[in-house]
This record gives sequence, structure tokens and C-alpha cells, in this order.
Amino acid sequence: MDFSLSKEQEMLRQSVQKCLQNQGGIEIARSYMDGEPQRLKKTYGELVQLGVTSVNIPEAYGGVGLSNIDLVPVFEETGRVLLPGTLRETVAFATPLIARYGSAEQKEELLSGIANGQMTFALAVVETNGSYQLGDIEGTARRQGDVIHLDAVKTVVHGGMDATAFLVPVRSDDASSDGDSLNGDSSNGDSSNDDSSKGGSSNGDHEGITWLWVERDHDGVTVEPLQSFDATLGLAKVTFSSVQLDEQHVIGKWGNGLEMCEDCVQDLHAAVSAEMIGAMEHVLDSVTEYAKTRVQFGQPIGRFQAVKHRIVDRRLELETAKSLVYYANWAVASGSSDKTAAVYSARSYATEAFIRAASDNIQLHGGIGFTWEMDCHLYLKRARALENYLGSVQDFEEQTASALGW
Amino acid sequence: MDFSLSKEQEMLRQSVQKCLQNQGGIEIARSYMDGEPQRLKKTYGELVQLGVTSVNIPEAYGGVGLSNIDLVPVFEETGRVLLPGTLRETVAFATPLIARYGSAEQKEELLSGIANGQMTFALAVVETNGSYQLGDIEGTARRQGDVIHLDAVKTVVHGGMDATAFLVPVRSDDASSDGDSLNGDSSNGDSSNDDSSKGGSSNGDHEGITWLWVERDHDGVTVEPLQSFDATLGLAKVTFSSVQLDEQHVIGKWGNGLEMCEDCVQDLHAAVSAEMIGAMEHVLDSVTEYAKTRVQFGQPIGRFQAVKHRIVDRRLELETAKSLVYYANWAVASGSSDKTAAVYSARSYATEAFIRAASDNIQLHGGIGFTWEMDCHLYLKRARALENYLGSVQDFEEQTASALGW
Amino acid sequence: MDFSLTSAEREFQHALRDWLEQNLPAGWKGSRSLPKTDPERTQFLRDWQRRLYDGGWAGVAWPKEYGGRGATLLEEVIYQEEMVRVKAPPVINIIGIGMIGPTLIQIGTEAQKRRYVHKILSGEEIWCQGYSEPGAGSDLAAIQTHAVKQGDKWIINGQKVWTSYAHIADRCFLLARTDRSGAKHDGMTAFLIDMHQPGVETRPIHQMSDHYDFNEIFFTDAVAYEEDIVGEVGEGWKVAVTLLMHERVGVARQVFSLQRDFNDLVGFSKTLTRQGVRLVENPVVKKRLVDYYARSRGALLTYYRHLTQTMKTGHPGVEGSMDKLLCSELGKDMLGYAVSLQGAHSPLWHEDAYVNSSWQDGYLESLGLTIAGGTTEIQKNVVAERVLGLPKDIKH
Amino acid sequence: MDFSLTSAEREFQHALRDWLEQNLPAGWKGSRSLPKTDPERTQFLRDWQRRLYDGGWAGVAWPKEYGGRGATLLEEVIYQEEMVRVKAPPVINIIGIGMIGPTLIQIGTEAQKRRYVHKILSGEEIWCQGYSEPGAGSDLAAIQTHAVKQGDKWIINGQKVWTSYAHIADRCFLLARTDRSGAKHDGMTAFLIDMHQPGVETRPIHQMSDHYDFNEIFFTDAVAYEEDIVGEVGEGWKVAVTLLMHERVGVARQVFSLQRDFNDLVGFSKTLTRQGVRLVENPVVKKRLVDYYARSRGALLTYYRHLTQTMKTGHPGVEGSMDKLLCSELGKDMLGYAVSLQGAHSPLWHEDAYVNSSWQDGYLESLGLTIAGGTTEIQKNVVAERVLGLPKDIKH
Repeated sequence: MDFSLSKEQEMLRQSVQKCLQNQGGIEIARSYMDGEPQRLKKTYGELVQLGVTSVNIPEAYGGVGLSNIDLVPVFEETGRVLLPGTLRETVAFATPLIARYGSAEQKEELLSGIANGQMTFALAVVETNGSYQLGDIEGTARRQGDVIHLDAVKTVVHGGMDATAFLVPVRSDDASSDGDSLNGDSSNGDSSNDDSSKGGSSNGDHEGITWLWVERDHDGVTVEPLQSFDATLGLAKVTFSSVQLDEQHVIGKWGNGLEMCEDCVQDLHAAVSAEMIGAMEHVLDSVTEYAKTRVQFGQPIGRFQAVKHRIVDRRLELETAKSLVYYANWAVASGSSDKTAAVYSARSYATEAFIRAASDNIQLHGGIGFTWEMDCHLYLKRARALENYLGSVQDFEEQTASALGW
Repeated sequence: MDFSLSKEQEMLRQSVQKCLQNQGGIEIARSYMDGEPQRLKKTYGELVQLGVTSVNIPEAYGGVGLSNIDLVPVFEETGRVLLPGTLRETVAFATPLIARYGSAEQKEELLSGIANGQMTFALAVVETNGSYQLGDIEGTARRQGDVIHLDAVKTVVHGGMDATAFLVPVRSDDASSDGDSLNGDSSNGDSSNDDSSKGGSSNGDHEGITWLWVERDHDGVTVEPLQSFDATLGLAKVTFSSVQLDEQHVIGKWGNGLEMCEDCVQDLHAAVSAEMIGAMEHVLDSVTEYAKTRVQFGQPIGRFQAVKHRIVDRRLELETAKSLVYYANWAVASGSSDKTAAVYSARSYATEAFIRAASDNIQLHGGIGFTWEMDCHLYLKRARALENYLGSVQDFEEQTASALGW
Repeated sequence: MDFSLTSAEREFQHALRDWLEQNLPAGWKGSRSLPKTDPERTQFLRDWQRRLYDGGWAGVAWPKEYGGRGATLLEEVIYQEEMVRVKAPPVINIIGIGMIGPTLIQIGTEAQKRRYVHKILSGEEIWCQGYSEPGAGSDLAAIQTHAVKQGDKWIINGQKVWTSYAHIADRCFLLARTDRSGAKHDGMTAFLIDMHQPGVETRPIHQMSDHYDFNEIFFTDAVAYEEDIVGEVGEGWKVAVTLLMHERVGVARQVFSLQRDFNDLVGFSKTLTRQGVRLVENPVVKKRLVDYYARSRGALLTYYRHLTQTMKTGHPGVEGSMDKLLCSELGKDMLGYAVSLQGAHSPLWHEDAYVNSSWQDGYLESLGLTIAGGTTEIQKNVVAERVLGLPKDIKH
Repeated sequence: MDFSLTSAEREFQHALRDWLEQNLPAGWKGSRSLPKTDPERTQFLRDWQRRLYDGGWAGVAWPKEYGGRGATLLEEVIYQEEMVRVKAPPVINIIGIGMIGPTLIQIGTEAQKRRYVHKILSGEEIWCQGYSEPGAGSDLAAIQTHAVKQGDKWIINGQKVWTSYAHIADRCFLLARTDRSGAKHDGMTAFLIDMHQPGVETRPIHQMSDHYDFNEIFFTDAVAYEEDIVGEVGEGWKVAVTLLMHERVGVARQVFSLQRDFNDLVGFSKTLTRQGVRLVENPVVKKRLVDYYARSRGALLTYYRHLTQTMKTGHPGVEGSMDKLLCSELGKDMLGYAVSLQGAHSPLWHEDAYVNSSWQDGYLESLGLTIAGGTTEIQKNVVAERVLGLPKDIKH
């Protein structure tokens, strides 16, 4: 039994950390906020050079063939500097989605695009009603002959301003509705991962969800920026208006999108959680440092128990979150039977702990912590912006409970 | 606008306080725990002398004709010394129940018995399944001619070891079931308070609940003590086995018990909450005092912010609870339209605040606070024992929400 | 115990309501947003204060002889409640009206009264208050800004921070050190400084909420004169305390805002849904809302209880620290939750906000309310030491 | 990162399980309750320890040459986990086995080893540990119990408190002041005291849980001899620290108990109902249970992470303070909730308890676990200062 990262994992952390620091650390996010995404692009390129986007791509497709647990240090480091962009969605969602459910052709094309940094993905999931429940999806895909017609409006797309392509779940009125019986089984050749054993009868609103991928510059795609208090997220509203796609843009089985999503979204939440603990650790390190040096009443404020014990409280939560997040990533990577409960309980716990840490960080910095110049607020805003990313804390808690059989 | 107790109310407080101190304060509870209820009996007699049991009896029946708000200082003081016994149930439930719903004869007999201290009541409500929902009542009352047959087993009866009589809600298979059409309307002459306007169609499980009162020494009544971590409560299991009662033992309309209970139980919860803030205040006063005198590391421990700020946190909760409880009692007394929300939100808030205060009191006293000799634990145990008295915090919260129309 | 208003109080309330109904700036009721940029915003606010002044509603607590209404404490509270209720624009000279004017009326020289008091009420001269410094936040007595006497002038050098309205203020009530020899609390003097002089430079502070409500002020050989001193030289701390005592209604605005925010939160929880269920019917949300109901009502009722206290003793006590703690901590918690409940849309801001950007703005601002005007940590010390009599904290 | 056991570890686990299956005291599995009164209880526990000893399971971490198993750290942890899992009776000589024996083996004289070590493991001699005093709780260095040399004897006077097992102990590891001249941490000496002498009187402490797990000890001219000193005169503090270092598995019992309690809590939440709905389906309860799931798993996994640390560095660090904080605070919270969930029946106790009196007992005991062995407040200071490097607290 050994509950620490391996030497290789720690080495990857160090090279990522060094790379991010070379690019300016938090300045990458600040430049991005100021409307200058070049620094982010350069950083992304460097991370690609380090192999970050290849880590969890199967060896058969030119990747390193590692898993979530190996990505933990990467996301801890990107979280620490609040890296904007779509690394998370690309590596922790698109890669497993394509690797597990894509056709052989898609794996060749898309995974190598991810590996070489040419392709990055954002998740265009949330409908304008705010729901991220796939059951509430209103956007549609219809087949007409060989052509798939996509109509959807998706909002609060994280990284939507930056991705080169979108992953879009839509309601697919399948074969029966247009008399076309070709419905997709044919082209998604590589069915070894289709995992029909997962099955469970799909019911009611959950029927007929299909995942498409769409290039950003495809005809009929409009991307509009959304204003957010976390301007590092590149939030966008993406409209797909009479977009015509070929079969190659369907990922996995036509109509089988729900199970695919439930599977891969756990990889994503495990990654989000890892980012959170990285960010939280930064916040606590910096407030600890501040408490040692800031003097009031002739004392470093860290000598006052109101300050020191509050830092300890948050630190204990960080320790707890870190344990849960490491385990969750291990559980996902090893397919442990408790992985669903592990992921969602880590996600809900880390979410709330991050908010508290970021909020207390401002408080303990006093007035200065409330200024735009200090970084404190960026962490709180990120904490709040990630809070409801693809689920609320209550959703995560209910998913945990349900996974535990309650 | 004036949000403080009147001179008269404060005078009543002082005389109650003095009386309780003369009888030994917390020693009344300790004697009771040790199996010596004499001190409690004597105290009750003294409180009767002070007029405490007459305060809210209508003037027409020899009382002072005041209301809940005037009882607040009384219950704050009895709460402060954790007075055992049935003063609360007698004064804050039996009195309003009888005054509002009793027959003229009952008012004469029972209210004067309460006023002179000869009669005390406990609420035999909770069924052995643990439910205090009147809808779950299993005990029954059947009419046969002029005789009412009562069969019920009630548990966790607070003050059950001390009361001279019990108030018992039971399921009353009314007239239709035994062909007797007399069903009670006749004898409950004083219908001015029956408040049929409250009405609302009683439905399903809530149908046919009737309140009876039964003397402790009535044939067929068995009282067995229950062990509790709060040995000051006189908890009992009370069995009514083929108890035969006359019409005079029915309070209010036959089958109308639910509304009556919903009405008067608010008086009771307002009183419980007032006790809680009295107890909480005692706890915080004593821990504050301890923090000024106990020295560790060469400092009074109250100089350490971990201690002083924690006391402040609890004090702020006491201030909040006190405001809510005062207002709740005022709302009940004045029939304010927000009284239900006021009572139940005060009850749930005070309950949790009391537990925290009592728990922290032990913590801040350190090892000594954990001993039987110190009083700290008595307050925690009372806090925990009252927590679920006639409802859980969640129940109270739901009642608040429902009263607010959510 | 009585929660009803007297007929005089009710009359006061109705008069104000009627006046507001007639006089809120055109278009305000719809958007309730200030012009985005200076100087439009400043002009808008100056106009609003002038209108209040003309209507006799600028300084309700001021004595009648100085143009006020001589309102009772409770009327003053009613005033705050109404202003919050209708979401009236802020009063730009609030520092002058709330504290500096009353202080000058109480202890200013005749010349100071003649020169300043009237223009405070009318809004002709806007005031700010120079207290905090970079090294003196919670530890206010540690200020370093100093004034040195040269002939009939005092030469002032130093830096202030967290000064509201400084960028538009005409004058500043400034606390400066005039003697470094004694204890920290001694050797301070209170000055009335002209902000339109070469030695004074203000720099706005960009807050995390993207607002600019505070400023830094840099004094470089700024000048004050003998007649600008309030009280005596070396008695600045005492003057500052006197000034604070004029803050009679304390957190009134915050406590009423909390009630309004709570009601609005419940309002949108009745319409927004999560997984098809209205938020207000979601048991987990409902529990939280009931908690906010109890705590916001509790903060309000506690405020009233303390007010009763103030009315009886004739002066506000340290209970104000409790009110501030209750309000500011609850506000941060509740507004955070109000943002959170907006689900996927919660990070959206400004024009793209889902329910209303004021929730996001309010939440971000709430992070400052547990800091400004005495941090939560300092307030707890105040309550511990001055209400509960616990031992003083470590110092020096 | 790897959560699986090695085959050696698994073998160890299975051997222990098999042995426990065969050897738990008759009737224990049903009631799991100790005899209510002494001396029956003491005899029961002595028998249990003897049985452990005979089976080779009394001191798994002890070196083989002293009768132990030379278990690895992880095996020691597995041992604790299994004992908690089967709710085995407590080990009466736990202080002797866990700390005093290993300390004597490490730094005791040959004579001390011969005289004491074997009897510790067999349970022939029960040990207690005299540290805390009425005036020295959190501030342990403030002890006043003193030993004065008279000829070849040391005469001991003073009072100890919170001493587990003192009422049945044969010997006491005592920290006493032998020199008052220097700093507080100096001038202490560690003695091995005979508890069966006229100058030693123990008095049980009645706890709020109605248990008597602790005692006071009064020393009135009690006697120790030169050969009873551990280490050197004046080095008592160092010896006490050495002794603490032998506490390798820290809060293992507590962390495993938490998991067991959590599972049991979920267990009864699946059967008990509130208003006709199983507790586990009540959304508000469910939310709370999920929180306990995360925190109890978090405490366990954090404990393992720290263990990994200990295995790498070879000695336990201050991480133990974090583990203790997490476990003891969570325990108090969770057990209180477990009692609360029992609704109207929640105050019932002993034979009248609803689910099982161990919930009420456990909750009441949990109030002590945030105090004993270093209060929460002290542990936070330890973490702040020794893990985070924050400034030392005020002292003297």
C-alpha cells in the first residue's frame, strides 16, 4: 500500500510547474483576461511539447497510455495558476470519449490532433434553460440521407472562446422519425468499447442522445463571448444553426450518448477536482506566507489564533480534499467499484472547500485582498465559476448517494 | 416600538429567579436526578405561590389573564437552572388547551387545579413507533354509551414521572363506528373558541383525533420510568389499558384534536425555546467567567482568540435566538399573522444554537467540563433531549417553510 | 414589547414614501443603475443629493436650525429602511452628513460651522474621511501620516487608503500624527483638509467587484491651517471617537438590505427550477432558505433590540459590533448562495447575468463588508472585550 | 499509488482474523458489553489480554525477542483495523504495550527490562501514565508534582489527573519535577512508580458519560528509588517525548471506528423512518450522510497518506495532529447526528435505548475526544506552528 505519487508523476509535475512559471504563472490568466490570449496559446504549445496532451492517449494511437492518476499533478499545477483554456476538456473528456467510443478513423484523426495540440475541445452541453441534464436537451440532430442536420443553442460553454472544436450532445430523432434505417451503427466500426453490458434500459427523456463533434469554423457555427466574473474561463454561447455534418462527426453509437457521457464525465470531474486542490493549495500557501509577514498591533497577524486557526481549518479541508481527489482519480483509472461515489464525493467536497479557502484568503488579507491587483479574487471567482460546472453540489451529492445505493 | 420586556415582566423574572436560587438553583435538578424529587416539589409549590401557574389563566377563571410573552422570563429562568418537572407542559400547553377548547366545567376544575398547583400535566403523545405526528396515532378511544374506552401506549413522555395527569391524543372511532350519535358535541358547551373557521377539511390519517385527559392514578394507567441520558426529564412510558372515562375527560370536540394541537403546540414550542435561551445564557455566562479565571500558559485562557472568539460566536447566536424567541412569543400572544413561521423558526434556530453552546461549553472547560460533577454536561444533555421533543429540527424547518407558503 | 409604529412615526414614513414616489430620478425605478462613467455618475449623485436637500430629506437627524428634521432615532431608522426598500441612489455626501457635519455642529468652532456645515447638507461640498493607511488597517492607531507645523501652516505628508469618495471629495477629515514621542494613541490631530491643492493626489482602487468605491490619497507637503484643526492639537483620537458616536443608526442600511435580498432570493427561488422542481420546493434548498429566514429575521430583530437599548441609554453602545458581525457574515453567506442557486448560469455577469447582475455584484461586494469598517476578527475582539469583559488581546 | 495489500500483509490479516474468530471471549459477539462492575470487568480484561498474549497477538509491533511479532507499521495498522472491525474488547494494558514497554526496551536499563518488559506483555502488571495535573492540562510543562531526594529514596508529592487505568494499575510511568530552578521544560524526571504503596491513592473520575475511565492520583510522600528512574534525572521531558514517539499508529483506532460508525449509521438509516420515509431517502438526511461519507473517507485516506509519509521518513510526524483533529471533530459531529436521527427516542439510554445505547454512549464519549490527548485548540496550534511554520502563540 502506498498513497503517494510516483517518481515519474512527480517529475511530470515539476516539468509542468516549470513550464507554467516560465510563461509567467498567473500572468497567463491575467493576460487572457485583458484580451491577450497569445501567452495562453504559447503555454499550451509548451505543454503539448511536454507531452501533457498525450499522457492518456492509448499507445496504439501514439500516446503514452497512462491514465487519470497520472494527470493529477498536471491539473494540480494548471489549477495552481488558474490556467485558462481547454486543456481540461480536451485531455480529460475528449480524449477518453474518443478513445473509448470513437471509430478507428476518429481515433486516428482526433487523438493525433489532440496529441499535437492542433485540436482542442470545449463541451457545448448546457442548454439555454441552464440545464446540464442530458434529459433536458433540446438541440436536435436529424439524419437526411448521409447528412446530419444539427440545430442547437448551447450556453455557458467553458473555454468556448478558445476551442478549435465542440463536443455537442443533442437529441437525435433516430431512424424511425425520418424513415432512414442506416442509423449510425454501420460507421462506428470500433465497437469493442461500446460496452453494451453497461446498458440498462434507457428511458423517457434520456432516449436518443447523440454526441457530435463540430469544428469551430464549420458553416453555421456562431460563437459569442459571455461576460463572466471569471474572465479567465472564455465562456461562450455557441449557436449551431442548420449545421450539416457527415457521419464522421458522430461519436459512438447514434442515440447512445447518455451512457457515454456518464462514463467520461467522471474523468472530467476528477480532473476539475484535481485543479481545485492545486488552486486551493496555492491560496493556502500564499495566505500562510502573508500571515507570517503582515504586521498589525506589532505582531505578524499569523500569531493571532483567529488567523492561524482559520488557516489550519482550511488546511485540514485541503488535506481531506486532496485525499479524496487522489483516490477518486485512482478509482477512475483503476475502474474501482466505488469510483462513482469516489468521484462525486470528491467533487462536492473539493468544490465547497475551495470556495471557503478562497473566501477566507480574501478575508485574511484584509482590504488589500479585495483589490483587483491582488490575485486573491481570481481564485474565489474560479471557485465560484467551477462550482456549478456540469452539475451543482447537490447534484454531485445525489449522485454519490445513488452510487452508494441509498 | 419597544423591544424589551416590561417592568412587570422583569419583576416576575426576578421573583422566579430568587425563588429558584433559594431552592438551590441547579441543585433542584441534581436532587431530582439522584432520585429525590422533594426539592422539585417544594420549588413547584413556591412557584405556584408566586402565581406562575396563574399568569396565563383567563381572569374569568381566577388567573391573571396574561399571555405567552409574560411567561418568557419565567421559562428563561427555569431553563437557566434546568428545572425538571411539568411546569412547561402544564402552563404552556394544558392551560391554553383547556382555556381555548375546554368545557365550562373543565375550565373551572382543571384551570383552578393548575392555578393552585394541585394539577400538573404531561403530554402522552409519542407512540412507541416514535412518531409525534398525530396522523400516526395508534392509541384508540371508543365510545360505548356514556363510557369512553381508552387503549394506548405512549412513550418518551416528558415529565411523565411527575405529572398528576396526562393529556392524551388518540384515534377516536367516532359515532358511526358504534352507532352512538351523542358524539361529544353536547357536553363541550363552550364552543366560542372551537374556531370552526380554522376548519380546512381534515383528511385521511388526520381524521378523528381526540384529546383526553386522564388522572395518573386512574384505573388502568401504568407509568414506567425510562432511562435517559437526561435524567432530569422524568421520562416515562405510559400505558392506558382499558381505561374507562366519562365525557368530562374529553377536551374539545370529539374528533377535532388535530387543529387544537396545531394551535396549542405553538405555545409549547415558544416556551421550550424560551427555556433554551435561558439555559444557553447560563452556559455562556459560565464559560465566559471560566475563561477569565482559568490560567494556562501563564494567561487566562480567555485571552486566546480560539477561546474568546468561539465564545463570541456562540454569544451572537444567543442574541439571534433571543430575538427570535422573544418575537415568537410576542407573535403567539398577539396572534400575529407570521406566528407559525416565527415559532418554528425560533424553535429550530434555538435548538441548534443551544446544542452548539452547550457542546462548546464542555470543550472550553477542557477535561473538567467532561466530569459528572461539573454542570456542563447537564446542559448538553438537556439540549439534546429537547432537540427532538415533539418534532425534529427538520420538522420545524418544514413547518416554517410551509407557513411561509413555500 | 411592541412592534407597532407610533402615529408620528407612521406620518414620517408616509411623508417620505410620498416624497420618494414623486422624486426618485427619472428612469431610476426601471434600471436602478448609475451612469457607468464619471463625471456623469458624480453629477447624477450630486443632483440626487440636491433634490433630497431641497425636499428636506438630506439630513433627517440634523437639528432643524442647521436644515435638518431633528428626527428621532427611530425615524432615522425608518428613513434608512425606506431608502433601501425603494433602492434609492446612494447619498454621495453620506460621510459629511452622517458624521462630519454632526461632529462640527457638536465641537467645531463657530467659523468651522459657518464655513462648512450648510454646504455639507446641500451637497455643494463633498467630504471624505482619511483614516486607514497601508500599515494601519485593523491597527488604526499605527498611522504614520504626519503633520508638521511650519509658521502658521501644517505640512502634511503620508498616505491614506480605503477612502470612499476621495476622488470626488472637496474636503477630507484627516487624522494625522503631530507628535511621535508618546504612546500610539496619543499625538494625533484631526484636520479639515482642502482636497483641491497640489499636495493631494488621489488614486482610485480597483476592487475585485470591478468597482472603484475606494481610493488611495497621497499627501506630499499638503497644507492645512490652524483653523482647519478640529478640537485641540494632539486630541485627534478623541475627536475621531466623537465622530464615530454620531453613527447612530449603525448597520441600518445593511440590515434592511438583508431583508430585501432575502425576499428577492425567495422570489427567484419560486420561479427558477432545478431538474424540473422549483427551487423553493427542493428540500435541500428549502432548508437553507429557512436558515436564512431565521438569521435575517434574527439580525433585524436583534438590531431592534439594540436600538431599544440605544434609545434608553441615549447613546449607541458596542452592540453595533454585534449587528455588524451578524449582518456582514450573513450577507456573504446568503449572497454566495443566491449566486450558487443560479446553477450553470451563476458565473455570468453584467448584461449576461441570468437573474440580475446585482446578485453577482452584491456577492463580490459582500466579501469587502466583513473587512471594511473593522474586520470580523477585530469586531469579535471588541465584543469579547467590551461586551463580555474577556481579557484584552496581545498587543506589541 | 496503490491500495492493495501485499501477500504478507494479507497473510497477517487472515491469521489475525482466524485467531479472533476462535478466540473472542464467549458471549462477546452477542452483547459486546463488558461486565458492569469491578472487579469482574478487570478480571475479564486481564483474561482477554492473557489470551492475546498466549496467541502471540498482544504486542504485534514488539521485537520478536521480547515476545512480539516485529510487525511492520502497516501490519500494526491492519491489527488495529481488525480489532475495531470485530469490536474486540479493549486491551487493558494498552499504555504498557503501546508506549512504556517499547520505551523501556529502547532506553531502559537492563534491570528495568528484565523486571518489567515481559510482565507488560503478559498483562501481569498493568501500567498507567501520570502526566496531566489540575493546573497542567493543555500546558503540560506546568506540572507541579515533585520528587525530592532523601538518601536513596525519592519522596513524591502532588496530584495527577486524567490517568486511565490508574485504579487497577500496578505501576505508573510518572513525570515529576525534580528541580524548580530552571525553565518550565527543564527539571523534570521520569519515574516508574509502584502503585501499591501507602503514599498513592487513586480516585476515579465520574465522567459525563457515566463511565469511570480516568482517575486522579494523589501522591503523599510516595516513594521511588534510584532504579525507578528512566533516563537521567532532569531529562524527564526528553523521556516523555521519546515515549510519545512510540505511538506509531496514532489515531488508527479512531479512524477505523469512524468508518465502522459511519457504516452502522447508514445501516440504521436504511431501516428507521421519519414520517413514513426511510431516513436514507430523506433528502436532507441524505445530504448529511454524503457529507459524512466524504469526511470519514477523507479522514481515512488522509491517515493513509500520512502513514506513507511515516513509512518513508521512518518516524511519525506532526501529521498525527491533523489526523486527530479530523477524526475527533468528525466523530463528535457524526455521533451527535446519529443520536439526533433517533427522533423522539433519542434521549433514551442504556437498556431503554432505541437503536443501541452505544450511540448515546459514543456521542457522550466523543465530547472528551476533542479534549483528551491535546485539545482541538492545542492541536491547531501544533499544526499551525509545526506544519505551516506560523508564529508561536503567546506564552507567559
